[in-house]
Amino acid sequence: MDRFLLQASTYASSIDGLILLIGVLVGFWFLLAEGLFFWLIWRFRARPGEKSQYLTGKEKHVKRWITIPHALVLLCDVFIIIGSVRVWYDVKQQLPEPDSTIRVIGQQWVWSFQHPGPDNVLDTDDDIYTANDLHVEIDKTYHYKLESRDVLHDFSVPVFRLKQDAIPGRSITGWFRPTVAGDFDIQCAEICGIGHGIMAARIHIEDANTHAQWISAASAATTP
Amino acid sequence: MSENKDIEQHPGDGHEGGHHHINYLGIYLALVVLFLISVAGPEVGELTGLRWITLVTAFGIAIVKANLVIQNFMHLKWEKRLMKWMLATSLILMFLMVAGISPDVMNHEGNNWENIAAKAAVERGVEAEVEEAEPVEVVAVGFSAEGAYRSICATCHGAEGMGDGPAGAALVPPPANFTDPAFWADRDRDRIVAVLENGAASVGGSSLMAAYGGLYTDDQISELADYVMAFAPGE
Amino acid sequence: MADTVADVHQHESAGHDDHHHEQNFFVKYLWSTDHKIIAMQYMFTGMFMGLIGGYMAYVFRMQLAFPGISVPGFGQVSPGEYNALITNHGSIMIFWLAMPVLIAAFGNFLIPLMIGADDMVFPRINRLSFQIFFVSVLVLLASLFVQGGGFGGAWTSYPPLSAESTYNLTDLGSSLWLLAVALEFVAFLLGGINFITTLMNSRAPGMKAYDIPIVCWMIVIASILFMLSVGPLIAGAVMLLFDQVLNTGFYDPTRGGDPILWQHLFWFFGHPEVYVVLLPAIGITVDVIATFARKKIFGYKLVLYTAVATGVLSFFVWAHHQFVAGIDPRMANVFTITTLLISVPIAELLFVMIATLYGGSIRLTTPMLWALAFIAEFLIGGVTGIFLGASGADIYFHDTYFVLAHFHYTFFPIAIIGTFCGFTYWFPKMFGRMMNETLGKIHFWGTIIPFNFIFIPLFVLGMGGQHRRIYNFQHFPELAGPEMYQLREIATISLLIMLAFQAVFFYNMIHSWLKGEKAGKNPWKSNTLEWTTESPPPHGNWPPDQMPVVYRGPYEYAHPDREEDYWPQDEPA
Amino acid sequence: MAHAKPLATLRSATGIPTGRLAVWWVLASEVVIFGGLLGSYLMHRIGHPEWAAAAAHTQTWIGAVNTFVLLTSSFTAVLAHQAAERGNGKEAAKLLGLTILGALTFLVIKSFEWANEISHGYTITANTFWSFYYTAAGLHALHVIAGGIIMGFVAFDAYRGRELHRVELIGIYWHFVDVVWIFLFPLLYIAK
Repeated sequence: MDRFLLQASTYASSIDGLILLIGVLVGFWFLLAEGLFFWLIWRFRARPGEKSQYLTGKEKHVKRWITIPHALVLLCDVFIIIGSVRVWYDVKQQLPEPDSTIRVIGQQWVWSFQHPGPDNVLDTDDDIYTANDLHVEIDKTYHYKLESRDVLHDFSVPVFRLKQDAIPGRSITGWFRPTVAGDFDIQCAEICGIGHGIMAARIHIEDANTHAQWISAASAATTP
Repeated sequence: MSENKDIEQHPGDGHEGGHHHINYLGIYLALVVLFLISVAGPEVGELTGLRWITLVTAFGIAIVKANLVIQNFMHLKWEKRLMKWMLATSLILMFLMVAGISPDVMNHEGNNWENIAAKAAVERGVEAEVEEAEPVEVVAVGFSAEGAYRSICATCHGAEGMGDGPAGAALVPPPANFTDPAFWADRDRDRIVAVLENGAASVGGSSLMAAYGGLYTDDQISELADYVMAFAPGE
Repeated sequence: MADTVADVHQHESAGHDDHHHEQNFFVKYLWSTDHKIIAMQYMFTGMFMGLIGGYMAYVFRMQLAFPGISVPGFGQVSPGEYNALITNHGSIMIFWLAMPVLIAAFGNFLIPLMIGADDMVFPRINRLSFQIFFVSVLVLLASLFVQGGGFGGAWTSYPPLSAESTYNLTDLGSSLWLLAVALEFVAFLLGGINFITTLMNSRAPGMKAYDIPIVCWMIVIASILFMLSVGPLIAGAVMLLFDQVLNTGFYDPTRGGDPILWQHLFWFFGHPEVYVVLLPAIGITVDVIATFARKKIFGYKLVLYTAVATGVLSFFVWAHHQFVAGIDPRMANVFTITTLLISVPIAELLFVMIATLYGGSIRLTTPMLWALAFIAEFLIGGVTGIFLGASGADIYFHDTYFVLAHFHYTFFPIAIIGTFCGFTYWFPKMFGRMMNETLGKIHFWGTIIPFNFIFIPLFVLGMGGQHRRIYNFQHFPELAGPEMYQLREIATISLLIMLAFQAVFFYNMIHSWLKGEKAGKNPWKSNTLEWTTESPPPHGNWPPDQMPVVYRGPYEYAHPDREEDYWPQDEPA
Repeated sequence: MAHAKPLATLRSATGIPTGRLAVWWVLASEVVIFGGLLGSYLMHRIGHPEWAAAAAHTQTWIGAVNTFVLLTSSFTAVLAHQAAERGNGKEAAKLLGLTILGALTFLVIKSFEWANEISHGYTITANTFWSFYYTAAGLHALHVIAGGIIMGFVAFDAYRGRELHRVELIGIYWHFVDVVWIFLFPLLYIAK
């Protein structure tokens, strides 16, 4: 996965690891089944004068060929379920203590972000509002409060492997902790009308200095 | 073909056991009595102050009544087991569906989420809504025309109103350039307000310019319109 | 219900005429109660809609690969048109191609023939069901041309986007779309009741439950699934329609409604719906494989039980479409478990089909090629589904092209391969003539190879984070790289090739229909009852005094006690 | 072919007559339609205690009268079935006529009730409780209307002694409509 896309959050690698685990398990079954399938087609192609065999699949020793793989598939499922639930629990259910909290608001067809500002507390007078630009500091744990003003949107940051729908009327909390500095895409991943395709934003992951500079510059600009 | 030819002629023979004698009148009277109890239930509940009595008389009796009708009037009692299973399946599915949905719809908060709007609705109460019928606005605090323009309009129309916002480049038709005299040739303030309020499609323009009347109050729209008008090149 | 009684009521007088008098063209082909004619009506309406859906795919794939060009045969694609195209492409392919062809057309054609009956139990309801379906087609097509354009809120039609015209800007389009879907549901409810009762009650003498061909079972199980799952969505659609036209607030959070409710109601139907179309396709495949491998099905009851298990489980997995859609995260764990469990019966169905090949004498005719391709391609669709069913991985994959490629790898085998498989297999029975094998094989390879070249690049794009329903990727720097455009172009060009090869099929169909080699009663030497009557079967299917009687199961191929390698169900021992 | 109906209709491999089997399947699909609607209502109702204030404006006694009307019509429907079983078509038609009368009474009362509520400003858009109220009761009323019309046809035939088995089929459907109301009554009127 990281060959396609950078892993820029703490849980990106665990999601990729899960994908790899599933890939290996189902890849094995897939290759086995397709291999067997094509071999059977070749092996039992019609030959003149040769009649096919009469097998009902009722006898125990024949049935084994279905029941054993059946049990093995179930076993693989259990591994996948365990892996999946663990990752899910880390990403969506159990939130670590935040260093900072931001609010993300989707609307047709703009992302607006409410940064806590210099005092690092949300919903105070010095909050910094931006549209389509989210500034975060590297190696800090963030909570986001996700809201929507009109229709469904989806706050998706591919490099974080993060995705969450924004629902009007609800506030959904999640977390991330950036690990790589740089500018990356934020996408809207839930169709939200004709402007869905332009609802792009950027996330700017900055080191502590740059971030502090940005905060002071931005709050200076917005202070009346 | 002779098979089963009789079924159409002799209704009721399909039942296992053929004709059955039910005291329909008795069942009807029982239904009426149960019905009277269920109507009286709330009164009793009010007198005694026990709300659960109402619930029991209302829904408990409804279940008993429905059962009486289904078993006797619809003859499910004598129907093949297959049919009973089938109806039971559809009922059970409904219960499971409600069980699957209720954590999200019935509750107003849960693991890392809360339904602000629903909580507000509960808080507000129903009477207020009937009288005022005013939709609640989920507007961000601290409105300023400049801030609104920067955060929303500028994405397409550009910070300087030149129609060169980053998201606007792909649009067909392109976003309006407010600094272009040609643009203002056939436009006035009323039209700008109308477009902000109801979207450009409402005045025959592109549907890409969405309506923002739901997002801002009339005064705010008016301020925003003034802000946009300011881009117009001087006379 | 209303129609049930009224319909049977009038049947006595009118049905009589159908059987005796010379009929003009209108009565014979457009107003017929004959299940075979109705099947053909469904089949060709479905194929026509499939062509429209294919045309839509062509338009938006061109826009994706070469953004901003003027698409030949359409013109420039605006964002609104793009959304309308993808929405209606999805709805058409599922509701107006897969369902009418796989369930209604094959169900209507096969069920009475395969169980040895002369017609469906309620022929006039059957006709009514097609008429309602046809109206739904007209309404849907009309919705594309009204003011504001067609509905563009995706086939899932999530409110509030779908509920308020200020959001979706397609006031009439969305209401008409919803109406068309609702009419289509009514049509299939009527049809489904007909299929179920016919199979339950009208089997030929001697035909026990385990003597019914798998494909009939599958269509009926699918109809039951449909009936039991669609109810809540019908209720939900009424609420959505009221939100649209009466301005109620069922899905409006500020007025005490809840947009999540629709998602649940939709997917409570939407997931079983996948199995509603999957099971008939599996049934067709199983029947074709048994015929051309000259083999008894490996474990008839096993197939049946796993199909039922799949059906039952499919009711409890719906929220895996909504993992990140704002449902309570704790519920996601429950649905992860049920979702992964459903892979067990599905895997088993595929194992059974593969095991049936063992010891066979496989003839690679065109229908058999389609059937084998179904298994090979559906396997890819199946295994990629595991990634999406696991909640942890779905956080990343949700709404990316990985999802898109995954469900095309399931729906394409179901709707397209399944249709071609059944159509080429039963073509001799439907029209009394054989299809051209060479052209059939050219069409097969010309469809299957490009198909893989369309969707494998899309898997890669999905892993690269490309998400769905974006008409132009230039605003997303990570998605606008040249290598990504190359992948999109490969997919689009493959699609063009695949669409071009469909011309071969239609030429083959028309040519064989008119000039093909005459097919006898039983060209494939198959066991099931439909092959014991004339091709095409006359009205009433068999002469009234020669209705078939059944002595054995449908898959007695290569029985050791017999000289021939097949043993028709109606041949006395 | 001498049969007016296809042979398929006359067969009965399950032992249940085809018509009745179909009616039961129709009811199974109706159960999930009403189940979806009432389930949605129930979840909202429990989540929104403030709706009690709106529910207080429903008129329990009108609902009660209507419940009684439907119960009685169900009773006449089952008596019609009994008469049809005995082969007495005229009696069955008469009793079905009474049932239709019950359906009409129900609808008349309902329309007065709605007119009254709407005139007080409780329209379908007043609040989501009222939206559910009108949608659920309206869907049910639609079933009452459909049932009444079909019953007219069945009674017409039964009077001439034809197709007597349909008296049972329409009866089963009618009892189902009754059962739905039995649940709607406490849901919309009593629980406040």
